[in-house]
Amino acid sequence: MDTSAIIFYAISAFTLAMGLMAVTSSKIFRSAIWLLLSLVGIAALYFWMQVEFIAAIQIIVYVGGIVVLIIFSIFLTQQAGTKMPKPSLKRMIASALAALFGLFFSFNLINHYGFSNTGSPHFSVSVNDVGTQMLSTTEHGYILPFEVVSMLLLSAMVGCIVIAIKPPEEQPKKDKAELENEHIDIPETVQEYVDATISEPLITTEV
Amino acid sequence: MYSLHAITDSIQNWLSVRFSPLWVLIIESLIVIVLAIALFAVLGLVLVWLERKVAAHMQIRLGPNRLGPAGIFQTSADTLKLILKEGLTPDGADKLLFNFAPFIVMIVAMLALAPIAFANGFQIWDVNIGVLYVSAVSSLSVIGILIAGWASNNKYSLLGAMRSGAQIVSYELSAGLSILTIVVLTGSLQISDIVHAQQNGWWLFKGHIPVIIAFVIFLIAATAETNRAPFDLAEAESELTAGFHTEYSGMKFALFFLAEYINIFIVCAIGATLFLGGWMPFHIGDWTQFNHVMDYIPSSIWFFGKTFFLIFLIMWFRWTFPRLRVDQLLTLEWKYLLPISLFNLLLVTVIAIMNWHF
Amino acid sequence: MSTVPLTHILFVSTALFFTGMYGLFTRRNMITILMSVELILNSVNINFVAFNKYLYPQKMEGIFFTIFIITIAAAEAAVAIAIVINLYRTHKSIDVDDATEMKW
Amino acid sequence: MDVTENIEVAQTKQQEAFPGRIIPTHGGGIIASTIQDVINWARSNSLWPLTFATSCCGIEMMSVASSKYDFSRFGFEVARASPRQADVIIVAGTIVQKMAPVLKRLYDQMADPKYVIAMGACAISGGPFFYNTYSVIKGADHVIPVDVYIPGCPPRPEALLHALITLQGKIKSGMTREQIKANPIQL
Amino acid sequence: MTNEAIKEFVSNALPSATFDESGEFFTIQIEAVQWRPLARLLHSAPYNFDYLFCLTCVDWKTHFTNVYHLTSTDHRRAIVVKAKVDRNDPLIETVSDIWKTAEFHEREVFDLFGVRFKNHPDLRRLILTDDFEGYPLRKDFEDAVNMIKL
Amino acid sequence: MGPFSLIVLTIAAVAFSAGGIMAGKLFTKGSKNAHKGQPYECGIPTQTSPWHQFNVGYYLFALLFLIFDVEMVFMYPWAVVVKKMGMTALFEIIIFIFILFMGFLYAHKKGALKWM
Amino acid sequence: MFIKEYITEIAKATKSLWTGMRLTGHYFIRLKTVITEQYPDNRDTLKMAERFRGEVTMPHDENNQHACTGCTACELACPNATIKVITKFELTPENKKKKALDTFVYHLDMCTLCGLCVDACPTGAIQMGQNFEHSVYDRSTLTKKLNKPGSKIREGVE
Amino acid sequence: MYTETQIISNSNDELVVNVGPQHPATHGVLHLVITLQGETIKKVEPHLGYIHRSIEKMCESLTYRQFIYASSRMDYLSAHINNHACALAVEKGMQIEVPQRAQYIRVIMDELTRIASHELWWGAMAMDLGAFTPFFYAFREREKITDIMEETCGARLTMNYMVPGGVMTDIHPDFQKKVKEFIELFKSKIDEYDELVTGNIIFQNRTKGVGYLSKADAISYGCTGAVARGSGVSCDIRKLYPYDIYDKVVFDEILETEGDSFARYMVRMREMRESVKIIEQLIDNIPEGEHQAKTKAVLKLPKGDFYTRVETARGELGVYIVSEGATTPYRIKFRSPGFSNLSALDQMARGGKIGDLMATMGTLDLVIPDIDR
Ligand code: SF4
Ligand code: SF4
Ligand code: SF4
Repeated sequence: MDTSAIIFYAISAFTLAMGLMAVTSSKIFRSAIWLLLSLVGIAALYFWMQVEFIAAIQIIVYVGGIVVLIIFSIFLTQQAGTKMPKPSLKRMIASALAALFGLFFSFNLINHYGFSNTGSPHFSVSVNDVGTQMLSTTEHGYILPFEVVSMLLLSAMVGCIVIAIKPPEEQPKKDKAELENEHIDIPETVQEYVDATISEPLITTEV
Repeated sequence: MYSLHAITDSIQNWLSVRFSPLWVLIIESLIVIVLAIALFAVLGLVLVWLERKVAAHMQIRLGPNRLGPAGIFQTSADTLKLILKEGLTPDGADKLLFNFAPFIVMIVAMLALAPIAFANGFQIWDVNIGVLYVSAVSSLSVIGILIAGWASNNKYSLLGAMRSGAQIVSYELSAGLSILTIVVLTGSLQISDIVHAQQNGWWLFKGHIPVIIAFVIFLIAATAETNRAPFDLAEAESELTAGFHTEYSGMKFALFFLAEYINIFIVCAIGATLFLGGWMPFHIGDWTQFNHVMDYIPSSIWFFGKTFFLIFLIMWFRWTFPRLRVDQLLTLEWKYLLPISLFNLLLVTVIAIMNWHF
Repeated sequence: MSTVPLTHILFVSTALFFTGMYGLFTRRNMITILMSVELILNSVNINFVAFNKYLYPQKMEGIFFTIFIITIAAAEAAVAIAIVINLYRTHKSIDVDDATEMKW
Repeated sequence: MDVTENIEVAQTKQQEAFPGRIIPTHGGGIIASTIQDVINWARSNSLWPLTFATSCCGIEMMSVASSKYDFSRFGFEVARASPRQADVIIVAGTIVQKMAPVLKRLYDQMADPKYVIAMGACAISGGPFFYNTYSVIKGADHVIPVDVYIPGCPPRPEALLHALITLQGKIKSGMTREQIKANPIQL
Repeated sequence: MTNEAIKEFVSNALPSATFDESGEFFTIQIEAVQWRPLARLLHSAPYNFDYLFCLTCVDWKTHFTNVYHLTSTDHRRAIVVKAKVDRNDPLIETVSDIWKTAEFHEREVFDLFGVRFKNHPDLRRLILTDDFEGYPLRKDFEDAVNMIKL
Repeated sequence: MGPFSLIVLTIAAVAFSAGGIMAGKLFTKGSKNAHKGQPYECGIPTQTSPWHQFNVGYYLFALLFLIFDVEMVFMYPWAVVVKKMGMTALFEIIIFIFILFMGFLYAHKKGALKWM
Repeated sequence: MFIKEYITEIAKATKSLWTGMRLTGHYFIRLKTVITEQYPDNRDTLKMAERFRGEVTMPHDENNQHACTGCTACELACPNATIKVITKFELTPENKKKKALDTFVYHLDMCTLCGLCVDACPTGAIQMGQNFEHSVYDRSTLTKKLNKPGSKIREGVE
Repeated sequence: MYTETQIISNSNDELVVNVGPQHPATHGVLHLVITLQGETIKKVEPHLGYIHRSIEKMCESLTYRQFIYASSRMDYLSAHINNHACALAVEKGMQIEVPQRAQYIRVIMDELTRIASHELWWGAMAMDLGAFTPFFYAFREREKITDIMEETCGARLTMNYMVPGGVMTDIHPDFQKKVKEFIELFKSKIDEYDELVTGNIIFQNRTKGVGYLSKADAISYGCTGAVARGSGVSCDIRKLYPYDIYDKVVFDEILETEGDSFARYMVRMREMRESVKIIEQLIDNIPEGEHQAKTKAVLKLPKGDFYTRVETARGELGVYIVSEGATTPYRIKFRSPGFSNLSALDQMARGGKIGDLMATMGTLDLVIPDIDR
């Protein structure tokens, strides 16, 4: 165990703990914050793996974008302070068991596959290479996905706008000149009018 | 040109001769911690003092002058007082997150310091994705504000936090795009590469008008991202009393206050690095004599000089302009800055490819 | 860097995956479900990067897949949130059960 | 020494001497921690006022902020709108019955240590609205404990500066409100 | 537009009104119940008293008078209407729909004198606290604690 | 120092903040009273909870931001190599930006960039 | 055209912003324009306007004599009873009882410095003083006795 | 203890926020209860009385000489003009002829006060919109005026200079010189104001089209002063019902017709220039003579009611005195300009943003003690 390993385990523990809290916390805002920290933890993991570029993207897109969006939508749709209803115990146990089982199963699979345990010490990703490969039109280039991404983003944007934009509210037209236009009918003689009003019971405002 | 490499390397050598690698790491970490904290404290004190003086002189008054010469101890007194003030946590607040928010803000401010080249050869981590790293980290700062605003259980705080969320998030785009112009010109994200690319002239001068436009956009976006007037909607005093930190007091408030200034420093440092050549001295073409004289000024002075010049600009904005309204703020970004900077980026690309710059 | 075996990284990602699964099972609230989905996607990303790093250090396919997954996740999140907001506007609730019942 | 009790005693005494409704304060007095000169130096030189002005005296308070008098020389210019961050509340103007709970609330919500300056005749005693008014509180010290009184209607800006210096003197001396009333110090 | 004309106009509709021309303004004195019809009358053509610039009340110990100062922005002429209000059961109809400014002024009068305005949209205390007892501008108002007589 | 500096800087930030807050706690005792813990709202007791649904037009901006943010992410690697790759890269990005700009114009036309 | 409008708009906005910045910059670099008076330091040179009303004073001459007859005109003139004139009866040399001032109580904490009392005083016994530094820690010290102990009415003042 | 009725919204997405009584933008202790939907204002409900000092009740027990000083505490920024109104009311009742010199001095003082008040408004409004520096520039000139005032009247803010029958003391010998100096200075500085604020694009965007008040509404709400004139309602008392020597001086009534915040802003800015014009016409021509008419020591108004009005910096101030023939008024009502102007706030602010509310309130130029009295 060297420093690097310790750091890895610390980050992993942090990430997992935060992820767990994110799915179990009963306050939705907190849940979002734990998710955020978990994502930051994953970014730290990328840093640890020396893929700084991915780490930065992770932070920019996930933390700076998606989580902020989630937080906004929480403000918009939730009583953010109130507790969410707890799922039924049965369901919780069942889900936990299912998840644990899945975990155990997959991990068993991984263990049995027997990956080679040594990574290359010289693994590093330079943005330059990423860019070159992404834009190159050769066989290993990613230019097509790159352009498709723009289409994807375009359609996502259009979709968002179509779905989320509020239909223009029908505002009751404010009639500024209402008072002026109001037809004031003056009774034949004012006295008559006065008598008419007097005969009704006087409604008085509660003091 | 002076380089601090010699000094840092000799410290490294001296340490590694004497101690085991783990200890070297620990000692170095300690040095960095002490330096970073000292930098924070000093920057906070100096920047706040500077702001007060700048404000005062623009407002034809004197500003702090009773504690120490020209009042330089004024901010020390303020800091000490803030530390010694009671740190309240409102009953209704989400106590955990409420106390957590200042830490986030501080950590973000601190992390963003890592790739900044303070002087020739003096950089904590010359990360290979330099500017991308900085924009990534600074996009985290909105989280601290959102948490602070929400956890306070106060309407003003929440309103302020929402505003600043939308604002920071939006202005990140044009800040990023104007950073990209320099990346296009340099062909690297690494801060040291960017600085070295400006050896024979700063990008601001080399890059024609598009770079100047990018610089202006960067300044505006930087002002907005640090929640400074005229974009200080998050703490708009006349609207939301104190905005997202309404409920914070004592040291916790001081941390927000400090982080604001540190963030200013960071964005200005990035601006100085990208557009004004970082620690590179001012050189003019082939006036060797002149260039030599300039080289004698230590690189850290160049760096801090440029940074402080940008900081002064941002302060100048603050003390001149009225505040924008929240919808105008977003209109400015989405209708003006973003299209312009996209277009500008393409222009710069053409310039870069055609090698039209100097 | 190499003292941590690949399986440990895979374990972390698997655990994260099933944490997300657990959230998916237990939560009834659209936004929290979305959060769980994000966790799941992230665990996949970790795998991609780890495989790339450990098994094919000279290639960058894993990196690219991660980038594209993040992109798609962002687009998905954006659309999902838009739907959530729309749903909320029409139903004043973002509970999944409510949404299915009402058949909009 | 129980500060709260002291204030109550002081208030009952006041009531005997002075007419008008008194709203009891709980809490109140500053809790002087370790009496160290440095702390007091910092506190006395960094008094951030709450932006709180009810009436005419508030204009003179603004004058003090203005370039001619410029209380930023003392480092007071960081006027905070939120009581959590303010140190001193300058009661500039009349306090009326409806305002009293608000004032008290603001005072209560301030973080310790906190100080109060009563500026102008109104804040000291009801001033020009002393007689025959049903709504004016006869002095801010009926509501919250006051450290420094500065008479005048309104006091000149210089007078307010003098009051601030007086308050600094008090903080530097490290004495509590009651002690300093009992044995006034010379500035 | 002369005093005479107004006088004739008003007394046509409201024979019981009395007039007073001694003061600065031409004054119409009426009973409380007559006020609202008169107000509508005055506000509409031909005189268009569209500008209520002062509304107050005076406590005469035996009765109140509500004093309305009106101006016509077309004719630049001011008149005063004084409506007598019963002191024991002070009640008068609101004119806040005719002159919007009256809404606040009436609330103020209600607050300080206790005159109730029938059909006022939002008759609450405006200035004093809700739990304030009594109506301070009445002549018999006493507040033993706070009021110190000279 | 490499990525390790991140941890070091985090520690520094935490130490700094915690140190300050602890020092304050050590030297200052606050007084308690009934109003202190209540939210500040200009001196008036708060009636409704701020943790309330909150209808703002901000989220649309966040949505759009997310899209453009991802776009930016793709532009970083592009920007690094564009000088080297020359015109091809330029055309590629022009198509990329153009497609997105269409979306932007659409948003503008739909009024999504207007405040709601 | 749309683009042209767009650009002129931006140009105009930039110009207006620059105008403002130029003004503040102008003052920033001209330290002469600073108009701050440094109050506690300039105390010696600080001169109040001669009509400045800082407090009510009762000037005494060198024989410790004042001009107040105790007529209470000032007390009546004062709008909020800041002054309380307590009189006593003195025997004049002719053995007649004469009203004279005993204590002239002046509540500085209530005084609105309006000057009505000075206006009303028939003998000019009270004047508005120039002192304004009245800050105190204790309100009770603001209640003052204006006539000095042992002071007498000046000869010849009626 | 706190029993103010509060409206709690039932709807889900509405937020009720209290602004004030202690709030930097309410210029004192106005309390607004704002119903927000998002950031859009649905409703603004002013709550008054946080500085209700019962001046009207108090004046019932003050003599006619004494009550004037209380009025300068009402709208303290127009203290002189308030005093002027009260003095005019007493003079009207007693039929006192005021000497020419006193009339000139009064009008000059009024106009100086108006400038001072508008300056403060200008600074404070810019502050509301987030610009701090204008405040300091405004106070620089304002201090000059207060110095002049102090020299002649003896106080800086609450001068208590006007008495029934004239002014309390004659002007200071330096008065004319200083006023002329000030006028010269001010003329150059007011252009700076335009540079710094009026022309600023942000400022214009913040105020144009914000807080619209139609002409009909302005009349119906009884607005006066710059608020009404910004909507095109001619209501300058100095023109319509001239008092003292206002009928002898030449000046324009400023009218703007847009009815938005910027129009109100422009009205005040141009009014300052008009005031300068008035002072310029008068300052050299102050006639010699008495500064105060001979009056009885004890003033008694005849039975009857008297209404006088003046144009303060905020609009029409009416003083309505009901006298029973005693030494004290039987009932006094101050018709304050701010009260009516404030009632129109809800109308103006609806549909705007919080920032718009601040801009609108800034242009209303509220002085709360004047509203609460
Ligand atoms: S003391 Fe005088 S100036 Fe101050 S608030 Fe009271 S009345 Fe106004
Ligand atoms: S001071 Fe003047 S007015 Fe007052 S009691 Fe003495 S002599 Fe009379
Ligand atoms: S100055 Fe005015 S308030 Fe003061 S004592 Fe004289 S009359 Fe009374």
